[in-house]
Amino acid sequence: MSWTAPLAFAGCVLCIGMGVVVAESDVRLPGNNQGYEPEQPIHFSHRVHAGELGMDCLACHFAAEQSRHAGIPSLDVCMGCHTHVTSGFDAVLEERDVAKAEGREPRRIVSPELRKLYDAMGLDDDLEPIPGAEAKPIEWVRVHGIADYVYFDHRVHVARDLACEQCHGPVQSMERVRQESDLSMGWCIDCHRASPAEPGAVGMVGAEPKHVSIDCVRCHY
Amino acid sequence: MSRRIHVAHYTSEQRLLGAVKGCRDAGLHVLDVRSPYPIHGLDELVGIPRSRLPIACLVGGVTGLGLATWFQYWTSATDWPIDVGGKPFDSLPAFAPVAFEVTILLAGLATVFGLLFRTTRLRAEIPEDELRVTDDRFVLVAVRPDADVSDAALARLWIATEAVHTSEYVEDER
Amino acid sequence: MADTDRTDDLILPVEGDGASRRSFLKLAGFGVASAALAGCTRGPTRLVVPRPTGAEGVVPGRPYWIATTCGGCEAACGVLAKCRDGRPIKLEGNPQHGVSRGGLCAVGQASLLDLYDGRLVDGAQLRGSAVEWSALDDEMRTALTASRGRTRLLTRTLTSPSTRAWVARLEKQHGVRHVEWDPRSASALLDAHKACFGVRAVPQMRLERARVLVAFDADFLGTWLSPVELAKRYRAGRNPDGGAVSRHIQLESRLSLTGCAADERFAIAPWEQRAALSAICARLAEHAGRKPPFDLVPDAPRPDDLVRIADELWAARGGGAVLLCGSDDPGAQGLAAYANDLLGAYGDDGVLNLGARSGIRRGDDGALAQLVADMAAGEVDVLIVDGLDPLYELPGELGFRDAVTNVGLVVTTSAQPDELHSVADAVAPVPHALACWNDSQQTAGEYSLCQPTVPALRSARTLRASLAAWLGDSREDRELLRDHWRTEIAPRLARNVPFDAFFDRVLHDGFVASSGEGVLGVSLDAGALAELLRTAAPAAPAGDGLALVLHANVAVPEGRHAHNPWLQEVPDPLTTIVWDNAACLAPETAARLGVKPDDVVRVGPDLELPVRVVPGQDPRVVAVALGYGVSGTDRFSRIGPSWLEGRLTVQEGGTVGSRAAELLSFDADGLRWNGRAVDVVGTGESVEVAATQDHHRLEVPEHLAPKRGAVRDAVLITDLKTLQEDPAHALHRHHVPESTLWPDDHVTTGPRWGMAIDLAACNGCSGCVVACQAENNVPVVGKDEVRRHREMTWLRIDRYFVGHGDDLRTVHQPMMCQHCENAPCETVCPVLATVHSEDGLNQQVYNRCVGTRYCANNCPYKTRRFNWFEYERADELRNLALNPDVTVRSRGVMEKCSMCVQRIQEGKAESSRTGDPLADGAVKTACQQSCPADAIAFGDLNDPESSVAQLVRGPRAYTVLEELNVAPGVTYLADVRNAPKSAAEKSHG
Amino acid sequence: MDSHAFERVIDGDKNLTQVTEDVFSPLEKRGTGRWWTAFLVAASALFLGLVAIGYQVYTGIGTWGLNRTVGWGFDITNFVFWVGIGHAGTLISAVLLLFRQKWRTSINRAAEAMTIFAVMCAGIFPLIHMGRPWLAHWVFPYPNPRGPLWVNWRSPLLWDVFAIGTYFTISALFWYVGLVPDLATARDRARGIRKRILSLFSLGWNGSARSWSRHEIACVLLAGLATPLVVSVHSVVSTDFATAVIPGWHATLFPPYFVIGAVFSGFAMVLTLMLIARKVMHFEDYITPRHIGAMCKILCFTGTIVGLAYMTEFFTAWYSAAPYEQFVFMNRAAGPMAWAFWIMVSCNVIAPQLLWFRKVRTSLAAVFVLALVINVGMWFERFVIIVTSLHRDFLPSAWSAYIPTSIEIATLIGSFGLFFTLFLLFCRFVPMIAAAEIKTVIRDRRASDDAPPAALPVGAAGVDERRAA
Repeated sequence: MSWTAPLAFAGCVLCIGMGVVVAESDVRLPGNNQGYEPEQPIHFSHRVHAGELGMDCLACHFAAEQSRHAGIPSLDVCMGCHTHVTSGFDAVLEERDVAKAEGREPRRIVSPELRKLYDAMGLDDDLEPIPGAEAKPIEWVRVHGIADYVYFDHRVHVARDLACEQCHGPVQSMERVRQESDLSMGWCIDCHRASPAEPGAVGMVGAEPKHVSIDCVRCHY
Repeated sequence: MSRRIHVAHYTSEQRLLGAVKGCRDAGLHVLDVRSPYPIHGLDELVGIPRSRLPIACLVGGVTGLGLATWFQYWTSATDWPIDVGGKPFDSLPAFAPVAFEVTILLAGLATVFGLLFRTTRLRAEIPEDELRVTDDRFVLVAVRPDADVSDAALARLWIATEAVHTSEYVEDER
Repeated sequence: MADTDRTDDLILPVEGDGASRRSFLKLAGFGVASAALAGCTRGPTRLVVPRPTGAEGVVPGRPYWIATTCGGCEAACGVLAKCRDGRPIKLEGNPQHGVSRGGLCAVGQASLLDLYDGRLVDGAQLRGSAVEWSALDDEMRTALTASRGRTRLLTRTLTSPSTRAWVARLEKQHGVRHVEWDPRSASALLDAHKACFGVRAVPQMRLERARVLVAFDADFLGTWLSPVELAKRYRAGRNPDGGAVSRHIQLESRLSLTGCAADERFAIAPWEQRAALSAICARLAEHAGRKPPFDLVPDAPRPDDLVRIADELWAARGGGAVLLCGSDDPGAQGLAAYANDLLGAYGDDGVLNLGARSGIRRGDDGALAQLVADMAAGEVDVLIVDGLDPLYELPGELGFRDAVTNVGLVVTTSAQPDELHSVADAVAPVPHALACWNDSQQTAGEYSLCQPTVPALRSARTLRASLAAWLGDSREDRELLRDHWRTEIAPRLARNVPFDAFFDRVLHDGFVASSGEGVLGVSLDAGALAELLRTAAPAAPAGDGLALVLHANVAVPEGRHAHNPWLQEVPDPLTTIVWDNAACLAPETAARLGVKPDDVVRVGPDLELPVRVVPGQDPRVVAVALGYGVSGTDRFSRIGPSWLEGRLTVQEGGTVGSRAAELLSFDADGLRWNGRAVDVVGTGESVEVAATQDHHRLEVPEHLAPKRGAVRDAVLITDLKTLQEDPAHALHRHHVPESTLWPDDHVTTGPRWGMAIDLAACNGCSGCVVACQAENNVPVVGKDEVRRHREMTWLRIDRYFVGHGDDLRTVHQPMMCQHCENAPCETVCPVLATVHSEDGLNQQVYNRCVGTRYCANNCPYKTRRFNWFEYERADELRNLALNPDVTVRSRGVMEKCSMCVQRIQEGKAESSRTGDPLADGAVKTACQQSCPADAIAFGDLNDPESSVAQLVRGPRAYTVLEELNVAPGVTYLADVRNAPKSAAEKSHG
Repeated sequence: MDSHAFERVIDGDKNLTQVTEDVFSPLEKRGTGRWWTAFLVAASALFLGLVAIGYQVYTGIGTWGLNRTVGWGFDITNFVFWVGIGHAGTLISAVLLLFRQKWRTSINRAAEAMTIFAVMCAGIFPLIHMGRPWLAHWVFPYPNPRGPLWVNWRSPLLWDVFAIGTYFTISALFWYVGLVPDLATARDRARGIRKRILSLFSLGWNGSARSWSRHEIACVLLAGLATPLVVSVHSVVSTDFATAVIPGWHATLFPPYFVIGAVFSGFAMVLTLMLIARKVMHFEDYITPRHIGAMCKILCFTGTIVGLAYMTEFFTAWYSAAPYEQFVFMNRAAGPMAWAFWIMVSCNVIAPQLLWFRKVRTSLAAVFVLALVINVGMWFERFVIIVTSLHRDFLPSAWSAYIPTSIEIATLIGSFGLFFTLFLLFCRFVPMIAAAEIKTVIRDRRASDDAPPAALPVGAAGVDERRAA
């Protein structure tokens, strides 16, 4: 009985099978950062801001409407609220109770995380500028990174009323932002193919525009 | 049930062919013939059935042709049609070369795999006295059905056919 | 590419030092730096660094435009600086600007890169060491006070009115004498106007009015005065599709871009100019019934043609005729002025307007000579030099080098360490035009403002601020400027508007113009003219000698542009060489001297140059470009890739090209560029000059020419008369009906982007080449790579000679990816890295490309460019000029013109954001935008109303290599020649 | 070329034992000094090539003399050259098998090996000519996370991938299948580790009639497949040029022209190798002057057809009245690279005409020189087609020249190094002559030569032993 050939066949089938499995399954290929959830220099909670407080994404990431980048807000955007809100509400209530008990005015409570913000802004505990201190930028860790030859344009997607969650996942429930989608080309293409062309859209293959363009130069130039 | 296998060695193709005929005349059943090179006309004498390799080859070829043509059409015209140089998505004439090559490839692979499947043993034990088969010896393997042929007749046969070496053993039949 | 940082975010020059650059990072705000963190399993962590405090109007990733003024040359064209994330990344012509009207030349485009030049002087220097500005100011104040009356300020023509005001104060307060001088001097022109009309000014040239334009050695489309403005105006007077077309006759000794564009062109030697002009003047005077107030110069070349030219001029007199003269000979300029006066060119409707005279040339050669004489005589204690490097720009025979040693304190404002730095006691570096406040006055009524587009990258101060500081006014530069505008300019231009509103409006627009300057009535002073003609005329060289013609190249017109790698790598549109200047000889001259192209010849005593052969040049001259041989340009020695057989762009310690300024001559009447008699002898050596073109003619070599097809019909030239009378057959071209074997299953419903390039308008100025380079991050590859024919420019200007003798026609053809519908490149790419987009673009996907180069081989136009190496991007500061919207290509990938697809996508994205449909002209390609001649139209071919679709339907439209049926998306409009009128018509004139 | 021309396939009155001994004993001895010298030279050339390739891949394609106009030079010239070399092997093993040309048996094993090595040499070039060879796998249509993004089936380069891949696979399988019986011979002569290795590769071959029958059918089938394959491979290679728009490339003549050119160059290379091998390996009896003569006739024939193809190209250009086409051929013959054209014509068309003379055909030295000349000529043919067509195409502004760099020359040398290294290893470790096939062609004459045995060797003891066991 001969078993060379079955072995060889099995080898081939295995190779092809592995290829298909890698392509189709959740096996992460190099460069795929799906699930990336890095520590940030300030523990900024999207769950609190976008979830509990129900803030609109565009309130801070306003550039997404006008630019290809959504943009990380500058610190003065944070200061818009955090000039007034210097700590969690629980801590404020507690201080009020303690102050009441001690019969004094409640003190300003500054949470350690916001302290980092004020430090970066060069502000003291009373949120007054520290003389000589310059505002320093915060070095956030980029979560959603795409290759430098891919030009993704937030503005177009926002203009078409795409929900941020569709790509970024349930950010309102994330304590720390996590890369929800794999951001692979296939993932982009799948969505483009599934999305109907804009009314009056131009340049679709075939007589009738079928779906959003999947031209190479849509993203690569 | 067991049977007795007789092995006889010869030094030339003619003697071997003579021996095959002699065995058959003597009532021995020729199981196999081993030779350093292919000997034409043995197939009928030894009773080797017609090979089905050509069928494997054909099946491989047809599969290759179909697979390659379909796959090229599917990837270029169905899965992701892209305008390449103004050519139609289903540029069938342009798909011909690859379809042809894949046809040949699969036909060839099917043939070779078929051959290997039918003929090879990875851990073959070649009996010490048959080592010269691949050099200049011709070996005849025959089986004596029951006791129709006497030992003496057999010995005469080997002498008559100019065998240079003989041996016999008992094989357990499954 | 995958592992490089995203360039749009890479704002930080990582290895840069100096506090200013670091603070720039902070100001610039949004940026990403890459850092490999230990123990991280997901590759390098990328940081996002938003600016701590947001800047108004700056949205990360969104471009914004700042109207300002180009600092590339004195022409001071209006530009819009495209900025991203706090820095300018591209300059474009300001379409509203009164002078440049949207055009921008190569030098202007490339001046952006100078902003990011890391070699410039940072901060004040005194006697070789860096000092605080206050220390320099103290020194200067003391010196100015001490040297009362013995201080000279040597500048180029100062176009900034506010600076002039401070110069005036300086003159008044300290008795400083201000000397203006221009390396590209128009002194002869100015002096002639001064003598003849009493106005020392360059008139405004309204070339759009000209019906007959005769130019003597005036390269007004290339390098003379204000080429962008003049090209715009010239083009406005030449519209072969229905409008009027001027007759342009050029008489010149070397072949210039303007000569290439002319309808008729004659090569005359520099010493023949007076005779030729004199013959024209005589004929004009004969028509006018006057007697010329001077003795005619005999022996005019081609007398019959000159008479005909004069007749043509006369027929268009009274507004339609003009004679431009770019000569350095005051006598010739005087004759030109006389001719123009006879023709009524200075009249109300005339082409020339001395009322709105140009403010961009005031230089006085005589004053410079006087200055040097004063210095030599020890009468100068303090010399302040601005914008000039006399040691480089002046010939040794003038004696500046010796004279300057007699000066107690030499101050230079040049930020580029030039030769003057070696003798300067103090350096007060000026900032780049894009990083400072400034203003400029182009003509009497036109002002432009210049504002910073980027925080200061180095410590520098404008001349105005320096002068003010030395005069004790330490206000901020912006205040100085505003103050001048408040007191001097606003009252004249905006009497009824509050100043702040006025100033803000000018800042927004970039310029302001008064509602029309009157025409200055002039009358010719015949006596002065006769006097001018008594000046020494250029003489013919004795014996076999050649007359030297020194000229400026289009790309590197002056030494101060030599430090710009973009400009150095622009192929000269006449010789196609890069990174070098050459001795240009007419073919017969080269044959006579027994030299071939690339042979090294000695011109004059010790200038060694490689030979280029230029048909159409006068055989009695040798033409050499100035602007090369600048010390310090060996910084580019390693600009190309370094490998086993690689050669340096320039040897260490050497220079790019050779300095020809030594051969300038200075006589009693000023600087002479032309006419010096030189011996040209072969040295027996030869070098490999880096040129982008090997074969220069449309005709194939004679011994290889097939019977039919000796001339390649890439460029079609038609005759204006034929075009007007029988437009259908203007091109003599057999139209091949489009036919295809394939079913057309790629129906698209949207736009099909296409381009139309008017060869009648294109003059080869190469502004588009640099615009494309700047827009598309095209790398500079160095001399060796170009020598190996590996230039990377996506857009090249093909220059062809066709015909011989008087029929020689030099044509320029911008050639880039033709975006063929049936693109041969696409079919052959194995990995689908180049395919067609739904809107008709030939897409090149760098990240998919594996680099087989099959596409480039199969491109009939050879417009594809391959990244043979990882081209140099080591200069982090210069990388700030990269366009963040275009991928920086890595080695091993193909690239080519994308029709500025990033702009198309930006246009679409904006249209999608605002909901307004994309209008025709909303998206402009970089080349189209910069073209001073408006030769390039871009738009949707499927929209019958679009400008490009209308051009494509016109009678001059053709596609190159139409017979290949590749259906290019780029259409060319045939060159048109307004041929001389027939003999019959001539007699009428 | 019929077998009647051969009274005997081999010389020297060999019997089966002698054939085995002649073919296999060199494999069992240590390498000769000559072999080691040749091997060291070849390996050094290979090393040089590897260094050159390493440097080029590390630094960039710019280390080759290519430019914006001439995008292919030595790389694809070498590729086509080596693919062409391979064709003779397949032709000898497959086509001559189908035509039952018995003389092929002496040379088919080596010719097939040459095919495989030549295709390996050829395969290197499309890989390293890529700007980013580390992404070469993108030419395969495998499922990927990019959409998936497939490949361009319209590109002749992709056809090349499949053609060369198939050609290599089928050639290697054909060669290996044919090799099995001889490997078995080697196995049966060997001991120890060598025997175990050979056992593995000989797949338990025992020479049974059943195996022989299937083996022969498989060989015929593979030959039947390889014959159209070999024609298709160079046709596909020619489409790299023929489907392009470049004048000088754009010609329907190319497929047959390339195939015949390939056969021509391949036979020249077979001759070169065989003339060396018969001397070095002492195979004078197996590779006889009759073999050489037969191959010379093929060379003469194919060389003349190649000359006809050259003329046809010129005729087509002239008759087409297409100025670009006409110019390219004028330029080829009289332009700046005319020297390459005339080298090509003299080596490929004029030189082989000498083979009409029996005297030349029978002079081994002359044949060897001619074979070398033809090898050079055929390399230049590809160079001329590729470079002279590219360097001056449509727009005169883009015309340029091509000067190879030292790196390219080193890479070419390296490819020869690889070829000869592999071939020399093959000579040492694999039976270079198809012994089993030779035995079929000598059997008629040697049938009764063996003396009959004097007495019957008794094997009864054997029976007993086996039974006992």
